[in-house]
Amino acid sequence: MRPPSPSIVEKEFLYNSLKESLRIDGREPLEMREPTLSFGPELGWVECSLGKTKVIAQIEAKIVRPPPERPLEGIITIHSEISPTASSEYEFGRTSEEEVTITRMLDKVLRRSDAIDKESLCILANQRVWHLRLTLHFLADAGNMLDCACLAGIVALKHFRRPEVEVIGDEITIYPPSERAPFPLAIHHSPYCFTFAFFSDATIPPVLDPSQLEQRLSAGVTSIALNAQKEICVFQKFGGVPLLPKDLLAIIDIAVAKAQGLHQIVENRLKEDWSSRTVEFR
Amino acid sequence: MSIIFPGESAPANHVNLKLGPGLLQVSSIFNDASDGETPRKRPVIIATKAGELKHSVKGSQWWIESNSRRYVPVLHESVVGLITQRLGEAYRVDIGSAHHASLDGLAFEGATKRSKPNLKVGSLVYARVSLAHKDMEPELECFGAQTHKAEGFGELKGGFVVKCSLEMCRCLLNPKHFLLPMLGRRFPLDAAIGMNGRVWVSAKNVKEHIIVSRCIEAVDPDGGGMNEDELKKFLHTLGV
Amino acid sequence: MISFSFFPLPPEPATIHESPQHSLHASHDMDIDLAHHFLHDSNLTLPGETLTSSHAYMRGHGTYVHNEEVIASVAGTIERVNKLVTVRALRARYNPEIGDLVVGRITEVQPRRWKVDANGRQDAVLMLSSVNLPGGVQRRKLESDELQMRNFFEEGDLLVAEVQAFFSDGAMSLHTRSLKYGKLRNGQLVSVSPALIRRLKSHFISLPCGVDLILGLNGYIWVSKHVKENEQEGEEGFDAEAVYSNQNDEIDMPTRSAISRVTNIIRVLASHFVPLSDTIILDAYEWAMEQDADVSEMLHQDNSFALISAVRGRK
Amino acid sequence: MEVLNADGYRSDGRRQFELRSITIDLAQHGAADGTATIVHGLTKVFVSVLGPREAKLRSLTIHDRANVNVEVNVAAFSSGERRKRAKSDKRVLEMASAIKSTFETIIQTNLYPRSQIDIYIQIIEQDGGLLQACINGTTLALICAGIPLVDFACAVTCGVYANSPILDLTTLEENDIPNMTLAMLPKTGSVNLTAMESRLHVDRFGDLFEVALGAGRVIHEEMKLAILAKSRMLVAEMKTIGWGEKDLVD
Repeated sequence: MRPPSPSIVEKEFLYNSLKESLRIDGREPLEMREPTLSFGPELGWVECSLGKTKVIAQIEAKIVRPPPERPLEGIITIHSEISPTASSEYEFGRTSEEEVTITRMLDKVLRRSDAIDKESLCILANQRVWHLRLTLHFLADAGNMLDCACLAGIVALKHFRRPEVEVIGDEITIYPPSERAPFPLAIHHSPYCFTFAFFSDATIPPVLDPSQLEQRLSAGVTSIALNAQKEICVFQKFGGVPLLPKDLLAIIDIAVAKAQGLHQIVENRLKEDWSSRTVEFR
Repeated sequence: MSIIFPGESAPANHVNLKLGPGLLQVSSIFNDASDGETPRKRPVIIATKAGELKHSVKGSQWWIESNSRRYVPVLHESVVGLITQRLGEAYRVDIGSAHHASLDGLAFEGATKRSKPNLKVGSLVYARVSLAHKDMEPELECFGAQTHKAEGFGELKGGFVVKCSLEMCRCLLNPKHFLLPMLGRRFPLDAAIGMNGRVWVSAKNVKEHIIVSRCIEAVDPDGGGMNEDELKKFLHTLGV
Repeated sequence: MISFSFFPLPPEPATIHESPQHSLHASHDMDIDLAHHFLHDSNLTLPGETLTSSHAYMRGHGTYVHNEEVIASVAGTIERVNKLVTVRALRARYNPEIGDLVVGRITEVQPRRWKVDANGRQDAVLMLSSVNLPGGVQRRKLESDELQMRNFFEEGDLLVAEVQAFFSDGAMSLHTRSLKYGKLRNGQLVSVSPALIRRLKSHFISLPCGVDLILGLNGYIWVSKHVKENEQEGEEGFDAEAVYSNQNDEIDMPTRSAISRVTNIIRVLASHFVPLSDTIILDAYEWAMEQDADVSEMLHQDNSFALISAVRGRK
Repeated sequence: MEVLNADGYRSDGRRQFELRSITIDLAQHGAADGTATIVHGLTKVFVSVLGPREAKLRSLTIHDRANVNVEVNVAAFSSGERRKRAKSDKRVLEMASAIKSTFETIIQTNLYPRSQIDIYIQIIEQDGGLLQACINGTTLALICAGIPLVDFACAVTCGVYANSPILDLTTLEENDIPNMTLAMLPKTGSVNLTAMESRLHVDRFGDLFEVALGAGRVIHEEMKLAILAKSRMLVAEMKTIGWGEKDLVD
């Protein structure tokens, strides 16, 4: 049973409160919910939550024979199915529009943007390469699962370590973590995604990281994925209220500022987790 | 306070026993070897929900206090409903239960064929459950059972609606609970508390609405679960 | 839902617009607004074009108001009637008005009502209370009628009716409570753009060549065998079997070829966007008879052009 | 592959800001309410619009506006090597949902409650600028169908090579340089759609938008000319065989 659209009371209240730049959960219009990242026992397992929106990302690696057309590159596949556990809006089997957007965005942000160096995943040209499989599980949708999923994906990739591999001639030996320290992935840059919700009433300012009610009552969202080096990997505004170029440039600048902050939070969290992990090796 | 789990039997027996939510009477065969007779069937009360077993002073009424979010309609309970569809005379209302309830166009105080309230899809109503049966769709009415007067029922305009757990609604309705009096001392406020986990709040300005909704979410056992002094500190941080 | 597709018609005269490469410069000094000066010579307009200020004029169909300006929302001709400005789209879905005569097809049978496809924005509704019931025109509706609705109309049936009212969301409510309305038989349906059918004194037309026409304002046209005056169901002799029977009468060959000839004429006229009226169809029919061209060849490119120029010549 | 050679020519002989040739055919096909074929260089798209009409699934209807439904079908032969795309190809589904949300704000859907507007897009040939052709084709087909729009939606692709913008890219250029598809509303000069999935520094966006909006206006001109030509032709047809006054009651 699809959740009913919001009531007129909620609609009017949200528009009035946003006109006074007040949000229901007390945030500033351009304030993102503080992400909480908790890491699992193995490396490459992270549970990322923005407020009540929660996504688990998990990476597995295995060695496979590369396809003939790309013998020198590793393979990265992303699996992101939204099940009804996230919210009753999603049904099994039927791909919802939200799932198409999220799946495509993950593909653009994590794969097409060459965030991970694929050549470094090659063990033995057209013999053996690493196949990284990133799986995302959507646990709760309290709005903006897109940013949460992208964040979980990139953090999992940065947190993952693959076993050390040695190649002599065409003989490959793989060292388990207990013998040799596992190897981090070669990451060129780490893109983060920021979603802004816009409203048909021009007097209402755009809102960063919309909650579920804001997302449902918005007249279109714009997503920008960029890294801390001010390079935009994805700029996606599909319809919604038309904007003047100067407004678009304005939210780009906001996203650039936010990217620095988020990058810092992620790096600190990773250091914290890494230091608490004792990886003993003989 | 005794916690009971589904399947456990409850020591409830009274001449005219009344069972509340979460308790079920089952007749189970007892081969009571002690008195050597043939096994007799003795009614046993077992719990079907996990929660705290409670009974009235005289022990005639027993029920289980548990928390959930899915509302099961109960006769004469007041609920906050959302109009989802208009079918000719009647409205279909979403009250968060398994089925949509139906609200007749004339079930309002002083409504006649000609003059009846014109509710739009998406408007909120405060209504009383007039029919609650497990095999039938629940029905609502917007007037008191005995007095047929509005008694606050009808369309809810303006204000804001907060979703919370069912136990929170029961606390809000309990006059001894600290939340509403504490807020009432700070600014005037009126609220329509639906037993179905939805509370309609109306205050003077937007800021106060937000404070009330955040407090309810903070005190909600499912949410922050704050007690009185934690809430005082929280209100302080909100600058009230 | 049964939908109609045309006999493969010759494409309309070339509507292909070519723009050779060199003329396309996105340089900033592109000031000659070619389309602009076209706009001024005719009263045509396009979506997004500002018509007037909203203080001077009231906005009608096909326009909207933004920042005190009346702006067109469809491509079509501008009509200014004293203080009201409207834009009539050249080709659009049927825009119903009360009293319009429409031809429709039953798509669904629902409790106490039928859903009718009348080329509108939504399916029209024909209430059981708005049809003539067998056994006298004034009979009250009985419970049993509700159970045997398919004896009157069922899915796929064609009917002619009149628009009597609109529902809150704009859907049409039809009625067939007059003897000239009801189920159609003994003929063929052809669908044209509603813009080609104008309001006439009577939309029931009898052509001398033994063919009857019903020009539905919604663009559905019924071409059928001519029914003589006396055979038509008289006022008192109202018997259900005749009105709601699904049985076609015997139609002889000449009438059949006349019907298909008229239908092809209508298709050719419509594909050239020629507005339809009985005079034009009759002129075309006489011309076609003189050529005694085979009916099926009428749709070929050269024949249809010949027909159009002939009809224009006779005007 | 050299995108722009020394004396400023691109691989297909165009200059930096030059658009490919545009061919628009607004002939009416079959029972659709509005049909349009648009060709940008070698990218050819056929769009047919049906509606507003009764929705097939009553569950999809919305009580206060029309439901816009877009379906994109890519012909297997449309690109270099034959490629049969699965029905659930995410890239095609994303393009369809992008077009749907682009036109949901432009079409005045509140005029047709509980009805459905179907937009079927058939991609016949593709050589870059696919989303651009689909959006321009859909605008034309909607106008031909007489469906009220707030404004035209004019789309163009633009890329950056050696720090300067380039317009209307072919597949080769699209695969080689960072690029973006942008749809704009000429009346207000506002942007309705941006779709970019390649890496580009923040500072490039300023003049990219400006040039793209300029190109959008030029494409707007071409579309206006095509529709006006058809409108004039239809009006002329109706005038020649006017109405006999006697049988007209108005």
